[in-house]
Amino acid sequence: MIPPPSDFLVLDAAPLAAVVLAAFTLALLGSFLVLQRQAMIGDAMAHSVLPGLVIAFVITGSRAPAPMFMGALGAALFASLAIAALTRYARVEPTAAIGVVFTTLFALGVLLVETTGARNVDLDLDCVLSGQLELLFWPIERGASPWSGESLDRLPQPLLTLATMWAMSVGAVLFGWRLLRATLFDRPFTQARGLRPGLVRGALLLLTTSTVVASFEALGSILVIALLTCPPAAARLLTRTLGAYVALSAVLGASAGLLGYAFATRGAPILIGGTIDASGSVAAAAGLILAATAMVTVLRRPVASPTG
Amino acid sequence: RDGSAASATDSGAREPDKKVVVCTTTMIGDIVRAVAGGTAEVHVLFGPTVDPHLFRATRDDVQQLMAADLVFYNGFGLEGYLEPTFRRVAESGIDLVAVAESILKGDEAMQDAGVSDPHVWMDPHLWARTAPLVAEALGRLLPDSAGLPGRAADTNARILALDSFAREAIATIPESARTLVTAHDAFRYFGRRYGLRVEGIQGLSTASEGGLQALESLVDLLVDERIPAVFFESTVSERNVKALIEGAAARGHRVVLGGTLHSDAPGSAGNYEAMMKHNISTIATALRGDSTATEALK
Amino acid sequence: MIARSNQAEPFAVENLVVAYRAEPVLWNVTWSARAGAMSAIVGPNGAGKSTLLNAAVGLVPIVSGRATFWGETFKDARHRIAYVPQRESIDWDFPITAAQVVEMGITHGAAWLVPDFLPRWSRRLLGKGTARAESKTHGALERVGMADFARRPIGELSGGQQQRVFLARALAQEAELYLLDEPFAGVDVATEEILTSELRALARAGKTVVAVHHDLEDVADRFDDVAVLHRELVASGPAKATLTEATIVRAFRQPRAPLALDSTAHG
Amino acid sequence: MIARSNQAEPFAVENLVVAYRAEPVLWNVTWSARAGAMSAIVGPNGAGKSTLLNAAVGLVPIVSGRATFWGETFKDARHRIAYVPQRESIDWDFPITAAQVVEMGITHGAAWLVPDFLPRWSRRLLGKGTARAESKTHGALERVGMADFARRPIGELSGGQQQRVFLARALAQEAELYLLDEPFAGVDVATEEILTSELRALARAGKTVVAVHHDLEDVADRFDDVAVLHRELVASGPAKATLTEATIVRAFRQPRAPLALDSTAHG
Amino acid sequence: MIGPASTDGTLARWFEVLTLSGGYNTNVVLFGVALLGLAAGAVGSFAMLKKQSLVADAFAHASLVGVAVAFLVQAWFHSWSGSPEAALAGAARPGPERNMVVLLVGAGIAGAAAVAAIEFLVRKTRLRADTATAAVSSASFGAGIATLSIARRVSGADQAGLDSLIFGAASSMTRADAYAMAALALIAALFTAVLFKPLRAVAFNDRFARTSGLPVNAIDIALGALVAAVTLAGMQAVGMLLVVALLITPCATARLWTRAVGPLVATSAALGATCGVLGVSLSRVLPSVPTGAVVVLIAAAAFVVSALFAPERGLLAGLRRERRMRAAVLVALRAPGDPGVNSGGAER
Ligand SMILES: Nc1ncnc2c1ncn2[C@@H]1O[C@H](COP(=O)(O)OP(=O)(O)OP(=O)(O)O)[C@@H](O)[C@H]1O
Ligand SMILES: Nc1ncnc2c1ncn2[C@@H]1O[C@H](COP(=O)(O)OP(=O)(O)OP(=O)(O)O)[C@@H](O)[C@H]1O
Ligand SMILES: [Mg+2]
Ligand SMILES: [Mg+2]
Ligand SMILES: [Mn+2]
Repeated sequence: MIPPPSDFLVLDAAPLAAVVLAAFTLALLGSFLVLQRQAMIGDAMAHSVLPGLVIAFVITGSRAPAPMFMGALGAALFASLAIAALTRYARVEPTAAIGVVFTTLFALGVLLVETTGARNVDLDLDCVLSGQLELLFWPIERGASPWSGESLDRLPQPLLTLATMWAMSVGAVLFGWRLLRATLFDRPFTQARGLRPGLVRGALLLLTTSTVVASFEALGSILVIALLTCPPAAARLLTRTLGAYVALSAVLGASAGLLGYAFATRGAPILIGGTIDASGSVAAAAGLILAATAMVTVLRRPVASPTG
Repeated sequence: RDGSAASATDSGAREPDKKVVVCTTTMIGDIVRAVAGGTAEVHVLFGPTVDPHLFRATRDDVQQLMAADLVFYNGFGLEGYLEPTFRRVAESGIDLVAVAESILKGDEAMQDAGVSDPHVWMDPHLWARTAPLVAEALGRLLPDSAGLPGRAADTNARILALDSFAREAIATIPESARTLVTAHDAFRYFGRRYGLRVEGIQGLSTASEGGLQALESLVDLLVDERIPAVFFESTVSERNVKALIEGAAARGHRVVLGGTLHSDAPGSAGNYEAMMKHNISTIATALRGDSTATEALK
Repeated sequence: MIARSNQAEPFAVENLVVAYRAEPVLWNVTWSARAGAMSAIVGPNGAGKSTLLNAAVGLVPIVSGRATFWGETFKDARHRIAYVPQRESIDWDFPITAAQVVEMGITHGAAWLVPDFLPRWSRRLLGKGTARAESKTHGALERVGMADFARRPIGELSGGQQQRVFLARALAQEAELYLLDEPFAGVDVATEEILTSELRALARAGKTVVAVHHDLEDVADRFDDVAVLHRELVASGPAKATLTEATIVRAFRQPRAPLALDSTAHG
Repeated sequence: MIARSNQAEPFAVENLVVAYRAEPVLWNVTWSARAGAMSAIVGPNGAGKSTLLNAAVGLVPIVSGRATFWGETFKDARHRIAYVPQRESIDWDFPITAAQVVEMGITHGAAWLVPDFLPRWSRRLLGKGTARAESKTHGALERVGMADFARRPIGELSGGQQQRVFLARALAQEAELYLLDEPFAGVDVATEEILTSELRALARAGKTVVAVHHDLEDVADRFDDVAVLHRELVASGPAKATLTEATIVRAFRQPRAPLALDSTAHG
Repeated sequence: MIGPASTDGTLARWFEVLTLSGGYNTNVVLFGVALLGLAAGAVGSFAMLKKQSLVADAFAHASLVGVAVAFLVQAWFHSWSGSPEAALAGAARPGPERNMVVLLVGAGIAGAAAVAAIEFLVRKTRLRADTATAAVSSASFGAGIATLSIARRVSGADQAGLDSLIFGAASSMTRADAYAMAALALIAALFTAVLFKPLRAVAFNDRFARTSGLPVNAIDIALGALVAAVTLAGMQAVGMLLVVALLITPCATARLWTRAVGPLVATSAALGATCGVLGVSLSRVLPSVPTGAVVVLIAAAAFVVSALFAPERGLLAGLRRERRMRAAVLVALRAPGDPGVNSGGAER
């Protein structure tokens, strides 16, 4: 008889793989957002998807994942385009543009909840988007081998999505490296050289948006936003070149994923007698990495600012 | 004891022979415990003070689910975050029962509601149907357990007793005052069963936010029908109820705060029966406008 | 209008009018740069020198008139033009090294897709041009005396060093027309001399250089032609002949009232 | 150390060492500005001129040595000092006019609490100094030739005009010591002359002017003293005597190896 | 009672509401939101000029961890043995009601700590305001979620709804809230008027402000504290969405209309109040619309209209200016002699 699959395999393997993949990808893409002064865009997307969800719900009448995902993606894309347009054409300061867009879209969502049928459905629409790390467990049937085709089929779907996003992001960053560096650094120059900076930035934004929304679905929005911003911020303090910055950011992201998950599932039971929320723990770990980095840099070198 | 915390981490502490049954809400857990009567180990995921709408599972909870032989949950979206999980737990060969959905299957109450309102436990008459359902499911798991039907009948009877308690209590409220104003729409089944008009300030969904017009019409209602009391709910912010009281007071009608009702979780009441009794007597006392009669009822 | 011949001026503006708000800052400017010559644009602060260049490369909208490059629009000719603005509106905190900035001027076509952090041998496999690009970058940095600073982040350079890096990028572009807005601002005298001779060499090789310049004393030494601008074109022609005392006084000393289009503009 | 007398130099650095990273960019610089004189700091790009001023006003940390103003620290003396950095790292899109920028230099004490959006008469009631401040602002703008642009937002000025506004703010401060980092970069010749004579007048009135300057040819004409800097102090003294061919060559032409401190710096 | 009817009727009722005959609660909310809009518009302008528009959002997110910790502390205090272990083990008897004041104090402390952390990062490291805001906001929100999952283990005290408990909704404002908003608006108006010049100087060029002797740290702290106060008071009275929107959208709108800081602050405060009044009154006459969301959407509509039509920075205004310019230039060029140009002295 096959021994029952270990708790690690059932409960931890897939969430751990997912959080490391996602953390790596999000921190990688987030490092470019930070350079563009758009660190808050993840937060904006998390708030902006509500109208997309309500509209998708009203159109399809169901909470099935596929339409919800499309609705969320559409709303998030709209939000990022609107933010880009406001900064560029109305010359609104980027942070303020983010604030205007996400509060507006969220308010629109709340209004739609009230005026369409959604008010009478007992659900938090955002729970559709608040996936949880722990829930990516691997439901291997009792007595079945984990490596049978059937068991492998049961690997959580988001794991595959995240692996795809990881591959696409790494590929895009590798091959778009110079283009990204040039367009993010000096847009007018690249434009004058006949490149299409708008296209490059657009592609980056599209990739980021879809990764973020896919990760919302799998991991929940808290974790996504934290991983999008904290590791790049920490890496920014420790590096001087773009390559080192982006690479360190991704590595710090993955470490935050690992540490946070380990604390939530192994450390917390020892300290307080039970597991705690892994997404929250990973986000807090990312924050602690940043806090530690900031303390170290401030204590080591009290330079006010490099420019000027 | 409440199994959500310590028991899950060391699965070695489990009694080896017993089957494990996991329930989501306390309302279900109470019935399952009563029907199982010690023949199975029963765990409840949401403690009595946990809001099911916002419950977020940790690894311990998933471990409990995956170690279970049978899982009871409410359904109709009450356990919003967990619903996709239930499907995957089922995939791994674990038996799952959606209690509220099963007892309402084909029921006119459901068509009435039109939409999936999960707060079925608010109507003890309906909720009593849970007992035989649980017995049947447990029977599949424990084929040799002869005591199940008997305990199910007892439980059923106890819950139906709540129903008559409620009828008597509500009957003491003057017809004109039979309007229940609460923070959110959890009392529809309750109201339908006992002939109370139910007005919620907020919709079913927690994402919904009451508007000013709705609030003012509620004030109008309170003043016009001279309704004596409104109620807090333990899971929802108290602010909008306070605004109602203030609005009515400004128009010369004194509305009192009837007390705190438990809608989605038993809260400090601790279990389903206590919660319902608390709700019923609180409502009856407050809407009647005197407190002595309910003391007698208790 | 008459189609321009192949031998048209590398840079010409015709009846150019540019305005930011109601009042025009450039009025009816017609001027062209001679191919193979070094032309200076001089004029007091606020004369519209930067505006002229910015309008020509499409960064500021033109109200009327036009700017052409070899008879073509900027868009069609831009691969032959290197432009260094007066104030780079860039993020000085961006993690990019001096060499990487310069390399932006060299990279072409598919080379954009080759990441530069791969080991050297693998980059060789990917693109034969890589080694050439590297040596070009190095050469350009050396010409402005910044070879030692190739791997420094741009934000950790001094003001003059930053300016030199952007000049190196323009040099590396190997363009046929160089539009430089105050290229020597903040650059030390030694480097200024070196750069001038570099530009001179370019001009001798048939390229065209147009530079905004402030130091009236050495304009005649360094440039062939000059255009004196003060909202309108005050004078233009060979440097020595044009920069007379009278012209200078007219452009620099005379207070100039705003151009009075206001009545029509508000109508 | 010995306490300095009341008559101490307005600006002095002693054994100043400054480093951004492991390698120091200023090594053991001891120099002081003579009261009532105009001193120029010259040196090639990257010599550490801006670093010297930034370290003195506390924007860059000092590794060892010290900078004093009339024998006091910068903090204690800052109300007597006007400083114009090489590059203002500000938001050019900020909604503020040239006059308002200049007024920042004048406002003192309680005048900070009088908002300038109130109608004129009410401001008069609030503070008697208001009218004086207004005329001072106007005067400062006039001295740099920017009176016509008083109500223009700072972002809608040309590069040289912006520089002039910041110079006007420094002039308006009526300080006793002026630290100017390349004040004339981008400023046209006419204005440069006017500004020089303004500064000269200040010096005659007993104020002290220290300016980083690039144009070696007119240093001797415009400044009394000069300090030639190239990581170390190369030479200093009266302008005419100090700026010999040899000194210039030593500072500008000789390539200078990085200071070989690595072993100590890392130790 | 006001109910939906024809468009005419709605319009008439809208005016009725605007003349303060929409009912007691409506009037309370009208005043409360208008005053909050005033305060937020004034304070938010300076936050925007300092590129710190989203500090309020970070404050609101960070408040969650404060609520959770305050709750835990409270539960531990009231557990019968007094020991944390006993409370965690589930042995405690039913606890007291959640004390809103304690929770709000926790929220305030955590939010203020977040604002301070952002200031620290911007000051002492090379991180920019937006990055620091995003990082602090998300990490502290994550810590809040993690702490809430500990709170769940504390039996005997009601943790239900803890994460939304301190958030209010505009429609449920009470008289006390309105008074609080009045005080806040007064403080904000005085603060921005009296410290107008220092605030502008610090936002524009803080190095200069520092060297010219202004107490830059104190000014920054005061502004941060005021933003925090507006956010805290606002989020518990009208909800997080509305207060964040009121701190940002009117300011961004006002920026499109103005070229100086004074008018910017004044316009922004006036817009905040106006959008509040319009939104609240509109939500009173339209059936089943959430009040806070309507105010936000009105503010957003004002922004969109301004982005298109504002004479200063609006898109259409820019286009029109260019077109007029073009026409004027053509006229001037066609005219004989040297028309339009009174420069005198240019020869061609
Ligand atoms: N963005 C703008 N909006 C409005 N007016 C502007 C703007 N930029 C420049 N101006 C005005 O246009 C005129 C010409 O400016 P421009 O920058 O072309 O001058 P310039 O000749 O380059 O001067 P400098 O020598 O100072 O660089 C100036 O009067 C300036 O005030
Ligand atoms: N933030 C920084 N980090 C590291 N190195 C720096 C930084 N800023 C300047 N440096 C280096 O310090 C040296 C001195 O710089 P500084 O800006 O003082 O030169 P400078 O004399 O003002 O030159 P310029 O004439 O170009 O303005 C230069 O070699 C420069 O590369
Ligand atoms: Mg210019
Ligand atoms: Mg310098
Ligand atoms: Mn509910």
